[in-house]
Amino acid sequence: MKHNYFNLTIPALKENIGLVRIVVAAFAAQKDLTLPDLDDIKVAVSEAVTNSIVHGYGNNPGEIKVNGYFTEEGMYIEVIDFGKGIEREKIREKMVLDPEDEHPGLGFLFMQSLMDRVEIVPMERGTKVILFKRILKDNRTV
Amino acid sequence: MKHNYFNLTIPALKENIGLVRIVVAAFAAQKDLTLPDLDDIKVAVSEAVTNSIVHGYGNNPGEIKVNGYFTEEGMYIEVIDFGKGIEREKIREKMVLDPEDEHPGLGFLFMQSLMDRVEIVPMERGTKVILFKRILKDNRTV
Amino acid sequence: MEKEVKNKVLFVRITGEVDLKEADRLRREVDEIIENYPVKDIVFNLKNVDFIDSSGLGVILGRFKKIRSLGGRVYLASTNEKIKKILELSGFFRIMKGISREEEVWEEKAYEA
Amino acid sequence: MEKEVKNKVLFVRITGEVDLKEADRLRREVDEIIENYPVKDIVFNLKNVDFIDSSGLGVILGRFKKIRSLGGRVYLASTNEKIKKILELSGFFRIMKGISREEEVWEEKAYEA
Ligand SMILES: Nc1ncnc2c1ncn2[C@@H]1O[C@H](COP(=O)(O)OP(=O)(O)O)[C@@H](O)[C@H]1O
Ligand SMILES: Nc1ncnc2c1ncn2[C@@H]1O[C@H](COP(=O)(O)OP(=O)(O)O)[C@@H](O)[C@H]1O
Repeated sequence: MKHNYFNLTIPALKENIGLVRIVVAAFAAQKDLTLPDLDDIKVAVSEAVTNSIVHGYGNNPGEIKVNGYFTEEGMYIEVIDFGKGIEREKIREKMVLDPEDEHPGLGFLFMQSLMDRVEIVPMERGTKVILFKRILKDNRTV
Repeated sequence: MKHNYFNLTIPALKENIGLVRIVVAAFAAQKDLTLPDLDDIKVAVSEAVTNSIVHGYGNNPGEIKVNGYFTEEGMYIEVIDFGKGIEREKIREKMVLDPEDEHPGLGFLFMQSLMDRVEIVPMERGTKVILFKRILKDNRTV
Repeated sequence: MEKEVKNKVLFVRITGEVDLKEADRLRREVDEIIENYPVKDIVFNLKNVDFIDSSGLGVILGRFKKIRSLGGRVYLASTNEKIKKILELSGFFRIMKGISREEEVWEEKAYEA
Repeated sequence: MEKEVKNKVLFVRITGEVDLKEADRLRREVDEIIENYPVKDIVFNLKNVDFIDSSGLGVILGRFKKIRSLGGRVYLASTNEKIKKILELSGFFRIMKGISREEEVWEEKAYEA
């Protein structure tokens, strides 16, 4: 089989975070990923989409694109918004468990801990987060 | 909530028919559709995507777009391919249960019987099938 | 999917979702048995089918034609609520016999004999 | 989701997927009880949580801060395999006590008294 992919566009609504999880999980399931791997991916994607809704668009209307594709090495998921954009310095300075609000700054921590690679790409307008999960050769069925 | 929608693009691979079913079912589940309604929608969408792969692209590579959106009246699902295009006369002449091959011509019959409206739009290049399922006002939760 | 041949009757117990992807596999596996075992009739047990569309039904129809041309019969057993509507729409029950449990095939065959 | 207040302990039994959408509801419902009943401690029972992300954990953390400022405690009960990794990564067990069953909260409180 040719390497599979999907491109999904949805409005930035909290109703759609679960939808994206389902799409990504169904896509990932085409390869023999382990259940813990699938759970990791679901959390990471959920964090990225939530960030686009909450931070990118500040809960205002907007569009989110989610792209998935397989390569020889594994699975990539891109989460893209066209919102206010990320301030580079925000990413690292965040400390866990001592926030002013209820966003404990766990989003990127989870993405980084659960995926094999995370790339944050500030765009001219908005933010692209690239998540990568390695798939072991032995697991590759499709 | 603003009327929700999704736009999905995938390669025309038989692995993706199930993926589309999952996406459409998860999307439809945002409204209080009945389980039989969900089953109807899954079959109709499956037929349309299968047709794009088998007839539109003749099992050759190509891309399929699936769009879903809600209106006041119900849910629309569009299945679009950029393949060889449909011959209008093929649609009605087909008889059930007496085919030469194993495509018993049930696809459009199922779509028409299971959805509240089916529109086949021949495009300059390819085919667009529009499926509509009514959602009763009382059922609308989102 | 589970297959069993008993007294020249092939039992095909289909599970899960049968779309174009699974239909290819189903066709291959059933045909392989028909060619290698003395099969006269087929019982498709649909109890555990969660989803089936015209691709899946096409495989059943194709086997029906093959078996009928050899003088055999095809039975649809244990259809469930999820796929009931689709089966009724298909008109299959006009040409294949529906039975509620697999075992009923023996009564059918006794009657036939 | 199920809530119960017993001896000033609020038991919150969370079910399903807790993302941003559900987190809003969880926050509202728990806060409403805290404001209207004499709640000192909270036990979040996570046994039937299929999914939780930082939005869901954020609600628990927010309730933790509220309850702690009032001199109470927060317990995390019956965490399951699916969410174990995320909870460990969160560092929550450094500030909230994990118990394997809800009932253990009574032993904890006896010790405390
Ligand atoms: N898509 C985005 N657009 C703009 N800013 C973002 C985006 N994602 C993250 N950020 C910024 O990065 C910070 C850290 O994000 P994260 O680690 O997920 O923690 P939290 O969401 O809890 O603040 C956010 O507070 C926000 O300022
Ligand atoms: N996307 C499509 N592109 C081109 N032709 C199509 C497409 N969908 C359907 N058709 C044509 O319409 C016919 C009827 O389709 P259908 O009712 O689904 O039955 P079947 O697929 O079993 O032939 C097909 O045989 C084909 O010729």
